[in-house]
Amino acid sequence: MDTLLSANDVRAQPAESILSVRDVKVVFSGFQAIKGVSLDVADREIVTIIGPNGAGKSTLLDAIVGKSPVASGHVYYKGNEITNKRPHAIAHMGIGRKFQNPNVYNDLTVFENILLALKGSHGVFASIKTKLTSVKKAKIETVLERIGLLDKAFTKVSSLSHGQKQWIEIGMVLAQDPTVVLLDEPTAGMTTDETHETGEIIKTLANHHAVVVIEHDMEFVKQIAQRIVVLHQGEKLTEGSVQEVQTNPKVIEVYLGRERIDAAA
Amino acid sequence: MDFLSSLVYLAQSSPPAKSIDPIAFANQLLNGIGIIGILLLTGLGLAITFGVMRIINLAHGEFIMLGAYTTFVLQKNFKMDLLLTIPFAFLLTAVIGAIVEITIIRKLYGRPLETLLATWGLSIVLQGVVKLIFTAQLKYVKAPPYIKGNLSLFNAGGQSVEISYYRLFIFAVAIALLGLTAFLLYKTALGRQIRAVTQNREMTRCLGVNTSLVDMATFAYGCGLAGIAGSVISSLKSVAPPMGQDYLVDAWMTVVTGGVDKLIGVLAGSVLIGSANSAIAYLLNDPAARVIVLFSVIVLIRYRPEGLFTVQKRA
Amino acid sequence: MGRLRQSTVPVKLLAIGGIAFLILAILPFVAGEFQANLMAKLLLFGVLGISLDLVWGFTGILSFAHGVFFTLGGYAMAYYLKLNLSATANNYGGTLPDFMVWNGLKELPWFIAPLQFFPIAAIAMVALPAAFAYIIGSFIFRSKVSGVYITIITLAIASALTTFFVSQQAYTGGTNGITDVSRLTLFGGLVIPPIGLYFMILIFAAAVLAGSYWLTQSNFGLVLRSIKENEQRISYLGYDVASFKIFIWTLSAGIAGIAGGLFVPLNRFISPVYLGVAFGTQVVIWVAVGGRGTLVGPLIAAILLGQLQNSVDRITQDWQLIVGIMLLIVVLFLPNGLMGLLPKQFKLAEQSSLLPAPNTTSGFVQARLFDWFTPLQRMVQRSGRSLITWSRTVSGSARSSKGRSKLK
Amino acid sequence: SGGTQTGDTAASPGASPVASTASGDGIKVGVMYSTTGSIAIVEKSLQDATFLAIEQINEGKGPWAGKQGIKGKKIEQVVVNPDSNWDLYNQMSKRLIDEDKVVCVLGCYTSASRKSVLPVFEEKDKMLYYPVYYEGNECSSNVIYTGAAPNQQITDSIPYCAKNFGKKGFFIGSDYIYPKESNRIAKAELVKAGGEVVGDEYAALGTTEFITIINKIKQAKPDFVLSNLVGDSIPAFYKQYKDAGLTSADTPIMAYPTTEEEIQAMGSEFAEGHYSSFNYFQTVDTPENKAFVEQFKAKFGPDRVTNGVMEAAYLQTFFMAQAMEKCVSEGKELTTANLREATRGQEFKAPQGTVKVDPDNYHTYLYSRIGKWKEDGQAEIVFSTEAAVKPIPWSQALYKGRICKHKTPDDRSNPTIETKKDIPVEFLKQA
Amino acid sequence: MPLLNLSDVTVSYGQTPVLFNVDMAVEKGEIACILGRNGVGKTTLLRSVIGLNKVSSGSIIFDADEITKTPTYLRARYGISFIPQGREIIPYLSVLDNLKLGMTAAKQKSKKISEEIFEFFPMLKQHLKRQGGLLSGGQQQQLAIARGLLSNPKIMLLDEPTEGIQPSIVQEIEETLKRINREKGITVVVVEQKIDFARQLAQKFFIMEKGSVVAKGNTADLTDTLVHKYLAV
Ligand SMILES: Nc1ncnc2c1ncn2[C@@H]1O[C@H](COP(=O)(O)OP(=O)(O)OP(=O)(O)O)[C@@H](O)[C@H]1O
Ligand SMILES: Nc1ncnc2c1ncn2[C@@H]1O[C@H](COP(=O)(O)OP(=O)(O)OP(=O)(O)O)[C@@H](O)[C@H]1O
Ligand SMILES: [Mg+2]
Ligand SMILES: [Mg+2]
Repeated sequence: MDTLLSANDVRAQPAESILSVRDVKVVFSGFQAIKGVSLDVADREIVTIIGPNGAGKSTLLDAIVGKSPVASGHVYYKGNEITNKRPHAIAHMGIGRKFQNPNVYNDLTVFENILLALKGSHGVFASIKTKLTSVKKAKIETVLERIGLLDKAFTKVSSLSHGQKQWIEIGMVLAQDPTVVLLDEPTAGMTTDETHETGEIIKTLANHHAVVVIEHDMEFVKQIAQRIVVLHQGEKLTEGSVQEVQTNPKVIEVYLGRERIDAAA
Repeated sequence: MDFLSSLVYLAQSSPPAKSIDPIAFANQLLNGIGIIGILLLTGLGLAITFGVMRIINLAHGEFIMLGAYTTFVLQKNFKMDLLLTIPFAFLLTAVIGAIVEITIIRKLYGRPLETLLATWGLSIVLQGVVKLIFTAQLKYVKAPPYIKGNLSLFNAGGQSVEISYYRLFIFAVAIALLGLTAFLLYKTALGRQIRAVTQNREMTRCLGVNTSLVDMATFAYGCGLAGIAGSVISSLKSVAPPMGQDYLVDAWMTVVTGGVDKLIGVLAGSVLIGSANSAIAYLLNDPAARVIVLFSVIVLIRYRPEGLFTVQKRA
Repeated sequence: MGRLRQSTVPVKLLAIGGIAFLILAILPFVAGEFQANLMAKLLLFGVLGISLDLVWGFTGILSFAHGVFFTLGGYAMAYYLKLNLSATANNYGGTLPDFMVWNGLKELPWFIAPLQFFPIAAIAMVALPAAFAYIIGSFIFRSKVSGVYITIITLAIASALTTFFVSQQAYTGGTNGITDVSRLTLFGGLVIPPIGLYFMILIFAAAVLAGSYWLTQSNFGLVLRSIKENEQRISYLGYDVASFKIFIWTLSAGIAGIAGGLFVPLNRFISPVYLGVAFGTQVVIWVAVGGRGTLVGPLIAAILLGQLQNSVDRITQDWQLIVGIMLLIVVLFLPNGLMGLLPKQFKLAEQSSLLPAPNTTSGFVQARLFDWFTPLQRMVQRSGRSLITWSRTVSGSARSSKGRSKLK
Repeated sequence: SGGTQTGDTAASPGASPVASTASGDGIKVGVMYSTTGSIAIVEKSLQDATFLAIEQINEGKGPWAGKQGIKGKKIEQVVVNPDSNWDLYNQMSKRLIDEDKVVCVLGCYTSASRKSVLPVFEEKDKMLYYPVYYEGNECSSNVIYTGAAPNQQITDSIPYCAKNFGKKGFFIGSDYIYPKESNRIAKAELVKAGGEVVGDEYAALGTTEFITIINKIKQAKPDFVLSNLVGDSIPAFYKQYKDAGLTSADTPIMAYPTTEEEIQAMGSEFAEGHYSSFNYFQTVDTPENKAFVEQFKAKFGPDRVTNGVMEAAYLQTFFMAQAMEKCVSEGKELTTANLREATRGQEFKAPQGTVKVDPDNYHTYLYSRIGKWKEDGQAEIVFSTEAAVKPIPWSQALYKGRICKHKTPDDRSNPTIETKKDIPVEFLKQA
Repeated sequence: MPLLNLSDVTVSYGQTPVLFNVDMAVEKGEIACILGRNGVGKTTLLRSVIGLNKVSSGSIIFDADEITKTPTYLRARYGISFIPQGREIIPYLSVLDNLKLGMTAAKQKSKKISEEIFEFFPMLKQHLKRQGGLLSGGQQQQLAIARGLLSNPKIMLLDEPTEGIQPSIVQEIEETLKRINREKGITVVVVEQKIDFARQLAQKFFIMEKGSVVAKGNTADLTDTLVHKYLAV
């Protein structure tokens, strides 16, 4: 079966950088949302991005997937420049993303949402010819199972709750099976236990994928984190392990807040 | 394949005016103001119903027509002066607009395409009803006798650069209404509520705004503006049941070209389309001007997808 | 979607379609000349509606310019028929079409001349509108223009082309259009009788309907529907939205063009009236009344509205008013169009199945309306079994083997 | 007020039993004018005039006084409304012929609508009575043209302009076949009269914005303006013309499609002093016209006016009725061939004077007149031919010597004849 | 008498009921939280209280008035303030306009926005002129709460207010909510997923499952067993 499902594989060593962001700036009509950020993500690595609201975390992902234009700087994927390429081209190369707010197809069923995301050739003629093979169906089933929505497979998404839509977002990334997985606040709206569960899924994912996660839930961050990048006002504030970041006074000041640290310590 | 080459024929079919007479050209520029005034006036109502409320209102032209008929009826039966009929035209079309909002539009918020069909049906019905009452014949509306003649700016060699007072009057009415509407929308609490309602009806309701009332008032106001337009232009144009159709496409182009997000867009749109139209029509001819302006609008939308004036969006 | 598709062109659907086809096939023999002629025309209008449904109902691009594609195809054919006539029976001397003579043309313009040959005209009938659509499509769909702005562009196109065709009287016949055309002949001299034309049109309509149905049941149709809802999102899944839009837009224009081409020998004239916004709106109405995204809906609506108009006209001259009121009623009380009436009955039948009732009538779901024992559903019924199978596969992860069955 | 209508009085019992294609006891006739949409402003009046004529025929009033229908048979009018849509003209004419089995059809206004139904009438071999002045260039054996041909409207008016106003003409029109062709003919006539065209402008059909064209007129300083604007463009143009400071004293407008109706719609002060060229004006001084105007107002209201097109719609109904009467009294069936044969050569004492269907080309001998608009919205007739002029469907200024003559009544072959000679003006010799 | 009292409330989407006979009473001046897994009906419950979802049976009493059938905007004017899941900022209105709009339902009309708000949310002051829709998710959340406060409500209903908020602000929101509860006596009902947050904030809890309230009590009694039973995966 597919890589996404082979959880019991031995984790390989992180390979060299697969996604690399070089001094990227993003400007929205005069407002500098990102002021020159660099970031490297190795294969099979989990990079967690944290930072205050409005720091530019989502915008950084936007810049990578071609949603927001990069004003200067470069983005490389497997050594190829992908700066300002069109979103579908970038997605097709193997970069998948979960959006912060559920951005799913309300008029389609859960099944169809996943089917759309399923890895494969996505050209016009290919999609006319594509067959829904049993292999594909099995894969969709697997994904639905994993996000707990198998019994809602043929429900229109519009009649699902907010949290359930979040899960579909995750399901779509799983189905897409990209090389690099970008997750924008995957646990938003989840209960504590679900959050933990999601953490496990992400860890599994990292066995074969490079994963970038944006999160505010520090418990969760601790659970998954290998390397943490802290953004602040469009710039990289610091970078390091959970321990390093959590004790960084600057991070405490702008992001974590004092009491929280006391509680965590 | 033969389209482009034919465009060339089109341009050639009428040779440019032999020499560009400066007086005539200056006149033409002034005439531009006359066209702009009418575009602005007829587009303004749409800038409310579509620009602000996002209702694809295909019955806009019929509200213009209703305004014109109001003036006609009042003039015929009560010998009323055209200027005096304007408030009545506004009231009547606004009331009809309110009724339409309550009975039709209200049921269709969030379903823009159904609104389109409904307003199209409405336009047929309004035309049909007016035809039943007033017959299909053209109607005669008298201009106010005191707004007559031309304002002559200067004379040169027996010719003068001039513009008709009535056109100036239309322009002034249009600008005044634009200013009033802008004030209403951007400087008053009601305006804020109007803008909020159309962007997020549910949430605005949760904030204590009586959205149904605001919706009805806004739509009625937009229709009322169309009514004023109909009343004012009735004495310069023809009054008949299908008359509104002529203004519909132009009004759309005006509103869209300028950008629907800001009211200033409708001014920009009418200035741009009006002056382009007047200049090209002078240099070539009317149909060529129409074709060229329409294609320019397409190109403009292509490169400025949301018109000249837009608000920033975060997708 | 191999298995799915095979089983979703189900016996029932084929049966219903077959019966309808049969009824239409015997119609000209029982209903008289006028009805046959009218039905042929309405079938073509219906096809035009289907072609708009592909771009509007499925892809969400509302176009008022579909009459333009129809008319371009029509002109291609009309030039052929006109030039054919000129050579043999031109009333006004010479081989030049009459309107060119009046407008002072001395010879056939080079861009019209090739159309006197049938193969070229037949190709142009599809290629001209398709190429025009392709150019327009590439121009607008590869930009950020979307939603109502595209609609406005189509309005502008319809409006500009009408003015253009009217002003180019020497080449297009102006407002009169091209009249006085010869009958359609095939294989050098075999004149197609009206009944032959009727069957050509019927078969064409059936083919377009079946083809569109097949197309929209594929993954392609699913992509179209997601473009309609949110075109940005799907590009982050690796789909090039623009090329999908351009493809369906061009395809739809081509279909419209053929319909226009067949319309000319039937109606014996083509004129800019079919270019205009009014006719374009008419097409939109057929789709809306029939039900967007239903394909067969627009066809039925075109026929019903045409017949309605034809019969209401016998009662009152103000039939437009009646049609307008009916339209308002449909919009207010039948939000899903005429086809929206159908599923309810099917829903009843479906209550026995395990699945929640669908509330859309398009694509996959529509397929299921007709055949609710699709493999999809079987798959769900099987899911219990597969759950066990699958949990073995992933037994490495203890947590996930528990499954996320929180909602069960 | 639609559908099939019959007069009130029952068919007189003494009527001879006549075979006709009509079912029931009446003779079915199609009336095809748009009463909704953009052309309705004109066509509704044509329909009214037709209704008046049919009523008079059925009830034996007006010109039909002393008779009862068609030898006792009623004319049963089948009214359709094609909604100003050329596609529907085509469709509804098919319906009238195939389903309603009408004997013939009275209808159409624009050239485009006539062109769209022409193939239907020719293919199904039925007769259309068409009441509108038009550009000519057509000579179908399935149409009886009762409006002016170019030589009955343009040929006299242009020399009149050149003589009375000056040599420089500025031509405008709506952008479609009739105005363009008509202006082209007028241009040739003007050149023949030694004048010149200083401007030639067309406005899209239905336009009501003339600011640019008027500015061009001001710049070109013509002696007169020839207007072939139609429909709702007309009032808009005249109003804006005056509003821009152009006067009828300095630059009069000579127009073809501007009639009493449009002038009523724009307000007579805007037309005062301008001219129109037509076969008929409401002020034509004949007893027939007096009766016509009276009867029309009695039926449709004192506010209503009559005009040339309405008069043509009115008179052609009588041509048709006379022809039917002739067939019936000769014991012939009302087939197209018989009707055609009976119609050609018919004479009728119309409001404008005595007119006749030319047996050669199925156009009509009509008077040629020029009217100057007065402040009451009526015309002072400043020029009129002594008798009706023989129609020539081809402009002689453009196609010298080209005439039309149907070799046999049912002629389906090409009826045009190139004589290459100057065709003299012929008048109707009244018996 | 409780400030907000739902008795026997049933709510459906179309034919499908999602809330079944819910009973719930919130006393004046307390902070209550509603817990439950995804899709159990928490959002639906809040939406029914403000009137966005129709109640098919049962009644809602607020401040001694029956409001079951009252239109939404009047409920807002009576003093119910709703801060929805997904924030629902009016996107093209400036932050300032969004705030001013929040004052529509306030009893005493004032033109100026009280400085107090900026004390609670200093970030807003810098962004007053920007369009609301351009703010980042967390910023919008703060704006939404501020806007809700400006109507001087008697009760605030918050649907997952901490979703997507940075830890320090979560902390602040918690404090702010406590403060407004304490200082202004505003009753607070919060839908929450994060149990720690709920425990620290609220005095009372309701746990929902499958459209019904299955457990309630003081947060002190929110035992791990309960949590495990109703909230664990
Ligand atoms: N399309 C846009 N136009 C204008 N400004 C934007 C746009 N997108 C983002 N911004 C601005 O850029 C800044 C960074 O936003 P971004 O969404 O990246 O923050 P974030 O770090 O993801 O915050 P959060 O944790 O709250 O989601 C914010 O100030 C936001 O207002
Ligand atoms: N618009 C809708 N139409 C039909 N059913 C709906 C709709 N919205 C929600 N539902 C259903 O109602 C139930 C309750 O939804 P609700 O949004 O209240 O859940 P919730 O408890 O707030 O979940 P979450 O924690 O995910 O936000 C869910 O099963 C959902 O599928
Ligand atoms: Mg973010
Ligand atoms: Mg919720």
